[in-house]
Amino acid sequence: MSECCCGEKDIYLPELATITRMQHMNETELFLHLELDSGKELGHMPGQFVEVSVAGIGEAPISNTSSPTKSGFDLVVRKIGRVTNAIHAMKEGDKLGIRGPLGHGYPLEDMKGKDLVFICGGIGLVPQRSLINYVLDKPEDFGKVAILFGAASFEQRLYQDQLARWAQNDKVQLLETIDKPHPEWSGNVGVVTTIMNQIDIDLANAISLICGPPIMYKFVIMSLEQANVSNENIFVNLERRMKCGVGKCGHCQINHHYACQSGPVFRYSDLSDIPEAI
Amino acid sequence: MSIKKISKEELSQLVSTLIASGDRVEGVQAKDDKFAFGPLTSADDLRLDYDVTLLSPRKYVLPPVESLMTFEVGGRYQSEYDTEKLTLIGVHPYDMIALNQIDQVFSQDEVDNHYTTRRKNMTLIACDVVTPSENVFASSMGTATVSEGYDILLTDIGDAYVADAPTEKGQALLCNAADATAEDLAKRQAVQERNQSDLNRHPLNCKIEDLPQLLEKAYDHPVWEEKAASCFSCGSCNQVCPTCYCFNVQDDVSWDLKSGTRSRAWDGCLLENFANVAGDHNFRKKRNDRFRHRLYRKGKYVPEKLGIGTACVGCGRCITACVPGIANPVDIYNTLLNDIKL
Amino acid sequence: MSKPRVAIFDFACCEGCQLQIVNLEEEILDLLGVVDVVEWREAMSEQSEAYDIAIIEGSITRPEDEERIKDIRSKASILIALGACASIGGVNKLKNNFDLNDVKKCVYGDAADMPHLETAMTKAVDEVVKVDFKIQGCPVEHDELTYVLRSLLIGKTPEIPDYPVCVECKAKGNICRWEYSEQCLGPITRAGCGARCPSANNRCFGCRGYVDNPNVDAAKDVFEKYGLTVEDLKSRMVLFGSKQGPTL
Amino acid sequence: MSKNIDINVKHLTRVEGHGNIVVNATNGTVEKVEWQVPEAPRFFEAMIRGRKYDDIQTIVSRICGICSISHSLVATKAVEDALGLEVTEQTDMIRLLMHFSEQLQSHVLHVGYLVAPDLFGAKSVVPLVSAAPDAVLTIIKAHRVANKWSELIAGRITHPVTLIPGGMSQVPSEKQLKDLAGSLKDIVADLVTIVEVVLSVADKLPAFERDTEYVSLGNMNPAQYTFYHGDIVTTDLDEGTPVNQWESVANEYVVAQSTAKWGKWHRKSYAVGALARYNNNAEHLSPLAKVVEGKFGLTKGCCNPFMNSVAQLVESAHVVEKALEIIDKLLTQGIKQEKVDVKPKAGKGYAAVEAPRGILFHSYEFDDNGICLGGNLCIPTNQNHANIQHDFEKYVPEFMDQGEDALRQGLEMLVRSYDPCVSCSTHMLNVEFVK
Ligand SMILES: Cc1cc2nc3c(=O)[nH]c(=O)nc-3n(C[C@H](O)[C@H](O)[C@H](O)COP(=O)(O)OP(=O)(O)OC[C@H]3O[C@@H](n4cnc5c(N)ncnc54)[C@H](O)[C@@H]3O)c2cc1C
Ligand code: SF4
Ligand code: SF4
Ligand code: SF4
Repeated sequence: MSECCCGEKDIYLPELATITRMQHMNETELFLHLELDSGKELGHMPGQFVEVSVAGIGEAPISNTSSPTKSGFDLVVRKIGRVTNAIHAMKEGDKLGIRGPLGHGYPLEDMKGKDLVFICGGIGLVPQRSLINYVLDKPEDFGKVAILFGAASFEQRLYQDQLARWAQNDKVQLLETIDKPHPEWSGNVGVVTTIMNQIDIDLANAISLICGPPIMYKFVIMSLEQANVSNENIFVNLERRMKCGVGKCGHCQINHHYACQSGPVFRYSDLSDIPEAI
Repeated sequence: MSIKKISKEELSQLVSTLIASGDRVEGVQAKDDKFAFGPLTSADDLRLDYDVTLLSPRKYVLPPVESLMTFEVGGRYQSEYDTEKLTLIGVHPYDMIALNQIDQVFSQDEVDNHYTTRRKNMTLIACDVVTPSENVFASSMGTATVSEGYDILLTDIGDAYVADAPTEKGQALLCNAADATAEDLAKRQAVQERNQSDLNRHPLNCKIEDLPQLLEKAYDHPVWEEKAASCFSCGSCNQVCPTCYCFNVQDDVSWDLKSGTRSRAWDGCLLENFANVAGDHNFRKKRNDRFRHRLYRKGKYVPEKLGIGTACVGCGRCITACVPGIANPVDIYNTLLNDIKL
Repeated sequence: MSKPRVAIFDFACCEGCQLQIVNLEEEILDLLGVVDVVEWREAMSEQSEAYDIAIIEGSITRPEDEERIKDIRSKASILIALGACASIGGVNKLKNNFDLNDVKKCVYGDAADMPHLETAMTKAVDEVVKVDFKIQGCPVEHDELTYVLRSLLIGKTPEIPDYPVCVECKAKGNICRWEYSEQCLGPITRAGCGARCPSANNRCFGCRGYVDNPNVDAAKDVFEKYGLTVEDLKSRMVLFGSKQGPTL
Repeated sequence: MSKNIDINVKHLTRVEGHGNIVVNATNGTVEKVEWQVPEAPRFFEAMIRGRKYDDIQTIVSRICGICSISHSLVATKAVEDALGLEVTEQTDMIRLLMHFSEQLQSHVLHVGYLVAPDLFGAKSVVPLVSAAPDAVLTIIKAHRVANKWSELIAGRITHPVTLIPGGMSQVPSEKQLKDLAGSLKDIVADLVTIVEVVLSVADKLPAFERDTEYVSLGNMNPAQYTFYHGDIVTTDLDEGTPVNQWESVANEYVVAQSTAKWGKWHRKSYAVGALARYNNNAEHLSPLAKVVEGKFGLTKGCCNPFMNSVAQLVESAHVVEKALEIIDKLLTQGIKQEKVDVKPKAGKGYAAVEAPRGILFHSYEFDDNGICLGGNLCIPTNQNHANIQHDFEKYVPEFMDQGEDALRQGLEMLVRSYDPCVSCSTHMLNVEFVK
């Protein structure tokens, strides 16, 4: 074994980043703001992700949730396994290994001037936030924005501060729903498809962006198709198991696509003939 | 450079010299009643008349387990590279083509420099097949002969080898050899032509270019369910395949609990948890989903990704390795061909 | 932070798994650098009531053992089953294939009724109390044992293979035992041993228990293909824990 | 000095398995002295019924993790005897190598890890690490070499995987044998160091003697110090007894204080183990073993049970030297993988080998298809139980004046010196003193 090689960059080698701010949003979700120790910006596009390393534990792919218009970058990590547990046990000032930005973000050029409809289930809001904030920071480039957010239960209504801030923006129509009724909740009850008819935007001419738990996609897409949205105007964000994040390890393959390379953001028309996608 | 000829004795001397140099030399040897690549300690052990090796030479470019980096808990990651020089002797054409494919995977888009470092330090001596194995179907896959990737290609013409050395590394080894005569080259061509038709224990009933199109229409065919019913999800078909390259990555710490190693190891898409994510959602939960995935990778996905003919090189290893006897790719493609019109 | 306190206990077994802890040799010193071993009857005289991690070897074969394991469980925050006997019952479970009175008579003859020879159906530890982690094998493997312990010490759930022995066997470049018609259980047995038995030209006996979802139907097909019966398969599968895993 | 004694050691530590010691004396009169074995009985003889001949060694190996090689070897021999299988000279030599590795492994473990703490007045080997680091590291090294040796030949340190009826599934390569020879030559010096360490505290071994019968393998032609071949011999008889008559030697019986069975032959009890082997075969020891013997002044006829640990050190030197001879021979004649072809047939077979802690007997019966109809196993520790009990009965009155603590410690050491493998016998040690 040796430490030298032929000069090319090691695509598996994380660089260090420091957690400069963190906030436990609830028992399972943790917000982190990170800055690269190199002082450089990550340089990501909305929709891209990073591989986060905790040395000794492993790596996990995590979406960038901040707009590249801000310095540093934000992650929201759900506590669900080894790496994510370990991240939850950290404190401000601790260091994480970061590889990225990785993957294919949203095709911003194709969205210019268009109305955007974000349909998010639970933690699916996290990757979308990077684009929402980007769009709101560049209002002249995009049309109106609708944000539909569905939570499984009242307790799981995350990101309330963020949602409240968006709601204040004139460009934004915010619609919320929870799956099960709750005494303190007077808003809409039902899965996210039940509020789609309340959107003020003409769906057929807008771009719809979906991110949420695996079972959500099929139903949302059915509703969009009923509203005459063409598959070219639907974008989905797909999660798969990933080990390398750079198209080598094979885990994230969806039929012939590698989610880490062609995705995680896909134009639905590129997937419609792909049985394993949705 | 012109094509050379080298007698069997001369080759044996060449191998002895390589071994004596102290550099790592590995080649095909007998293992019980089979053959395997392994460290060569004597030129006499080299068996270029073998039929097929148990494991493919992929184990040299992607070892079963390989350290990628060391780390200190809390930060500092340090890459690790394998820079040992290696001469590998006896790679069959189908395995050479498989290596060429993996080369492409690991050097396209983002370059995997762990892979390329190891690969650059290798000298590859290939050889045309002398004895067809019981399950080979390289002729069907267009992989019975090979024209690139090696440093030397040896063809057994009876009393000697014709040796083609397209690279400098290869030429350096053959600098003392005489040129092959027209007669030698004719003999070589005869061997290669024979192999192009005779390495075919399981003939495929279509052209390989037709496979993607066939598979396009075969996603819901009952054959997947039928075969996969007796699949152990043991991944043997993946492990022995020269073109499989998927891997897993794991961290382990040392006893000080402060430093450790991140390493990668062979994985396989047939294994139950290959596409499982946290929260226990498995994107290919059913045996037939995983079983189908492998055959699609070989016949459609990887060929499309790499722009090549096929990602199954017809070595037949998976046929031998599969205990329930269901892994034969030709068997499945031919079954589909019976039912599906191209 | 004080070092976690570890206690090692044995029930009905051959103590071969504890022996593997002794066999860590120099690494024992490393281990002792990061934990306090507070009780370990085979190697030391101290006994303790307070521990964080309890490592259990052996299967539960008597009513009084059930009480003892429940007591240990109540004191430990992490309980690890060490080896086949604790994890899946081990060869001790072969006893369950017979009537218990017959078993006693067979070994002790006329004296079979003496009270201290009382015995019950053999159970794996998790048939009596909750087990947090299992380290499989008869005996456990050095590398897996140390990996699991180190992982737990850094607060990580160890990644234990849930794939068959064939994976490791093939990676080793072995010739499959089925090529010689030997009844290898590798295709359904949990990996982690580096395919020890097939690598020594022997068949896999299944000492590590089965993968979570073994394809027993496929095993039946294979046994039939080789002219064997379901009874043959069953006889192989019960060797290291008759009640464990799928029923045939 | 206390005239009332109440010793009640439950689950004696630093032994393999579970055993209790109960001593009860009032006003200087011993009322109860008992060596109890409360190990959970495991019923191997019952469990092997219905299993095929080629599963037997795999099952019975699990009787004991420490002597799994001996159990596997004796079972394989007994199966071969029943099926009428002959093994080749090469197989025989490789098995001997395997067996020797276990003697070394077990002896170093017993003397180094289990007995040494007593001699140094420590509760375990752990405190010795800081008190005598060099000695401990030397012991660890010897143990590691022995384990690697077992792993090489048996495929695994504990519970061999290379033994099959009729032969060996795998044999070591010449290179592996050469490497093994290298490391064995290497540890000779370490063995000498260990001997010196034990010698420095040998005065802590109590001067206690009780004449008893010593039983082991022996009677070989040409004569040698045997662990694997030969007849059953005893210090009470001049001629050997064939192995297939072992049941008339062991005369097993069941007692209330033990889940393990007891045995007796010419006297009310007999002893097996390193000291028994030594007392029957000492003149055939290797040169280095004779040196060790001389250092401790050990002589044939010794009847101090505490000297068993010393005999183990003597044997450790012996097996290393003998193994080197075998490796030489194997390398000279060449080693190759041999094919084994077994046809099951009905029959009954008997075998004996010397486990590190004493002679071990197995016998099995099979039907035409090689299905086991039943078996009988007699484990060394069982054969020692009665002898330990009788040692206790003599030891307690002799050493009662030392007081309860010293007495307890002496009794614990006495049991440990037999290297009991109570998990074998089923398991062994607890001392109770009742007032
Ligand atoms: C493109 C992408 C973006 C993601 N963005 C976020 C995010 O912003 N916030 C968030 O909380 N989670 C996100 N996830 C999911 C997150 O990666 C997993 O929850 C995480 O990998 C679980 O790792 P673990 O070690 O904690 O869990 P374990 O269950 O212990 O995971 C073990 C191994 O399984 C693999 N694995 C398990 N689950 C997943 C998974 N869902 N995706 C990929 N690999 C997995 C990993 O290789 C991991 O090393 C994203 C996943 C992908 C693919
Ligand atoms: S799929 Fe089978 S035949 Fe094809 S290359 Fe892989 S192992 Fe060889
Ligand atoms: S080798 Fe056969 S049984 Fe094993 S995973 Fe492949 S197809 Fe399934
Ligand atoms: S020998 Fe056993 S473990 Fe190895 S591949 Fe064959 S069936 Fe699997």
